[in-house]
Amino acid sequence: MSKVTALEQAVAKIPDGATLMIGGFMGVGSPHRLIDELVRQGRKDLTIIANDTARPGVDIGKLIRAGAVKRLVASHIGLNPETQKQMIDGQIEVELVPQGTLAERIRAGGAGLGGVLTATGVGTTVAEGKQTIDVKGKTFLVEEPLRADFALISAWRADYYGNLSYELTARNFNPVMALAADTVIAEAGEIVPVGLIPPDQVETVSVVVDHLVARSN
Amino acid sequence: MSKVTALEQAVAKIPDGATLMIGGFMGVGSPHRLIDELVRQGRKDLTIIANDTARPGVDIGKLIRAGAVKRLVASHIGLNPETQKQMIDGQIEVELVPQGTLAERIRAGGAGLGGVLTATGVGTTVAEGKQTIDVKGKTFLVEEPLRADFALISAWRADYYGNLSYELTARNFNPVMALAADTVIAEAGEIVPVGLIPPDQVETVSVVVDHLVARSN
Amino acid sequence: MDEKTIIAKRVAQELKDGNLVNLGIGLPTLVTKYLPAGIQVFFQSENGVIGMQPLPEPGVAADALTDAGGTPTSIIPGAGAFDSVTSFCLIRGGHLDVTVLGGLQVDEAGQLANWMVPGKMVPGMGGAMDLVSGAKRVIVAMTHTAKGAPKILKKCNLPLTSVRRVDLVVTELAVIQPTDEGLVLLEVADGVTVEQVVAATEARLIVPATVPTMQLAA
Amino acid sequence: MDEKTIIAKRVAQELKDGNLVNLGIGLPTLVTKYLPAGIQVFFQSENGVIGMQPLPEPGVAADALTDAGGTPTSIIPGAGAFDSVTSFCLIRGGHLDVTVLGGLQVDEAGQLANWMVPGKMVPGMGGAMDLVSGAKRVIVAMTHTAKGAPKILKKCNLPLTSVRRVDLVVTELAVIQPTDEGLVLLEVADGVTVEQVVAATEARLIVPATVPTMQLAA
Repeated sequence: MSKVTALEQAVAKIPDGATLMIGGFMGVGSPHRLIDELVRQGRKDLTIIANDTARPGVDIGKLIRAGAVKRLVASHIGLNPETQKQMIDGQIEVELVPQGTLAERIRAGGAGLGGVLTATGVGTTVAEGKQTIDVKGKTFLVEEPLRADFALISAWRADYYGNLSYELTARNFNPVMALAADTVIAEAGEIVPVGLIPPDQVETVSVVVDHLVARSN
Repeated sequence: MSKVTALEQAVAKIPDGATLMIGGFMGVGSPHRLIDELVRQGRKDLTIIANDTARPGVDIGKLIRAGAVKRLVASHIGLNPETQKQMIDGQIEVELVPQGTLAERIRAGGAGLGGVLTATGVGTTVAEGKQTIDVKGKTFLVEEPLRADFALISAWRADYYGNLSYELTARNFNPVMALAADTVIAEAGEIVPVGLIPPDQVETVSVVVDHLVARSN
Repeated sequence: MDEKTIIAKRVAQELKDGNLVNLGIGLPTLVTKYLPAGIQVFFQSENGVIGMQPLPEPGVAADALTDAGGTPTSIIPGAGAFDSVTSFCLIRGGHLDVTVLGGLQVDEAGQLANWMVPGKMVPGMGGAMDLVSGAKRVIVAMTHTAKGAPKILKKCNLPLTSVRRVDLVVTELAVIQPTDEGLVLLEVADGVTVEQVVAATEARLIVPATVPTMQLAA
Repeated sequence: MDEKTIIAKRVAQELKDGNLVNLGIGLPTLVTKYLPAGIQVFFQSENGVIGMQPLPEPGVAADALTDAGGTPTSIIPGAGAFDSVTSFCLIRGGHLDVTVLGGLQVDEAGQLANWMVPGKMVPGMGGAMDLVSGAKRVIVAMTHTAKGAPKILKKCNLPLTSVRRVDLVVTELAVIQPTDEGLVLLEVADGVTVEQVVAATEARLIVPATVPTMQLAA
């Protein structure tokens, strides 16, 4: 029941036009090898759901520079002027989402919830075109769940079943994305024997992981 | 900045009539010492939010037997006939909530969300009197957030600041309740020096914990 | 073979290699004893663990590792523990392949009632409503009748657990599949006739030309 | 003392012992250098840690421990790490005592705009909208003007970050408190007159009979 898959094969499962969630925060805790291989295989027309696009030509910024991205859902692109330029030029459609709302929308997609009720964004441009609902006399936006065809995530340690542990701020969006995609491909710094990760330190359970790629060969 | 408080003093902060969240699942991972002290101090008219009431005279069942509970919000009372009897006799008002909805309502209370959109309970008696909302053509119940005056929780290990770690199925509702109450009183099996719990194993952050009681003297 | 054993053995055949499975308290937990050889099934306990298995020997019970009934249990290598919020994300979010639940009533619409008898027994729904709403496959494992009265009815008269149609009903007499057209009789137990099943069932059963016999290991 | 130092030192005085505090990228991060002696403040970084502090020395940077800008950082003993979902539960859920954010504009209603200039600069809101909606106290730390033009306006003309009124605005010239009645001038910087502050501000300021001078450590 090992989930270990060769890098090229794992990434080959992703077709052009797919919707991908990619973990990481300014490149920290992103699946670098999977991203590099997506670029190498020349994937295009991707929809990316991620916190940010890192810096120009770095990490998710490589996909931006390669012109592989058609649509982006993110909370922050301030440190990647290439993304902003492609957005202003109309090459990429960008949906900017408050970071906490982005996290909750992904969570709702993975947790089988119908949406997120949040006060964040009420009365701002973020609220445009969205349902609102009053609960106990207060108004909340109804933010819809997000799901993806694939989640590309990065872990510190994995066991062969696909149980995952993360490290400090490299955790960020990885655990929540692992629950919100049809297929989950995880890149891990280390793959250890089953039973070596104590159950209380398993942060992503093996049953949701489909393919496991080692960070280095 | 130690949060350690004497048992009697910590429990004395809870007035009659207070709303309490109490961690645990069939008594596993419940704050046994805090419960015993509530009974000893003769607290009454309490509203309890908990998964269940354990078994007769055991754990939260002690509060039921002592007649300390006026209102109960729980998912399951099947293994405590005393609770069922007090409910049928009209001594306790009981609101039964599906377990996943209970967890999410508490989470919403702690996460600043306006409510929970769930398909669980649609078309059943659970839906009576509740708002519904359609998102992407599907109907969901709007379940309101839950908060409490106090959360009484149980941890495996704590440090003196109040960082907490949990153990296996003794975790259950404890971490989520720690975020959803005005005052959090934690009972810990062991209180260790600050810095001894690795940051990745801190499951409840110290800043939300107000008082810390050792499980044994 | 007694009723419960028949049901548990037949339900066990429904579990596939790699499945994530939740078993309700009571009869459904017997299923673990009859898993087909050579497959690995991950059992989730709603109180916060995947990889649960029965205690292997006396003397190794631990306070912090129990099943949803509070009974000490153990775990396989590769198990993972989590809180109640995460447990129900997995259940509600469609990550659970199969849930096996007990039932008080099932009706022609395939709807299940299993959490209360008004005025008499009010155990509460626990995780049942989320399990039925969220699992990919819902299997009801129950005796066909209660004190001689049918439990498979035209219409449930006890409060429903969910409006979702369950996927399979396994009793000691039969295997029944709820469909758009109604309840289809898939199998009868060894030594049981179609007529006996129909007589013990209030709901209308759709009976195919041939109804095979349940094949159970001895 | 330069502008940024004045702002950072004054903001630091607002932090209390035991506070959980989030600092925006840029100017606000300077605040950590000027904390009052003898108090312990827990700094949250939105990317997933409480107990962040600057790197103590060269050579100890780690890939997996950075601030929200991706810069290596370090942590105090007693720090806790968590994912983005939990990070924003803490922020949105009212667990954060203070957030200190930069600003492009603040207006008479005390509303803040700090996340985009349409057609020119579209960084995105990152965590700012949740921080302003959810923190118990929102402090805006910004220069009073940009290239000579006031940033404290009658009405923001850039997209708002939140409709919530911020609690305090600290600039190199003044400390201003938004209230039901409007913007109250609480303090002026050393060597700055009330008239100078009023001249550099488009919004109407409510000026009390006496306006004390900011008291900053040397």
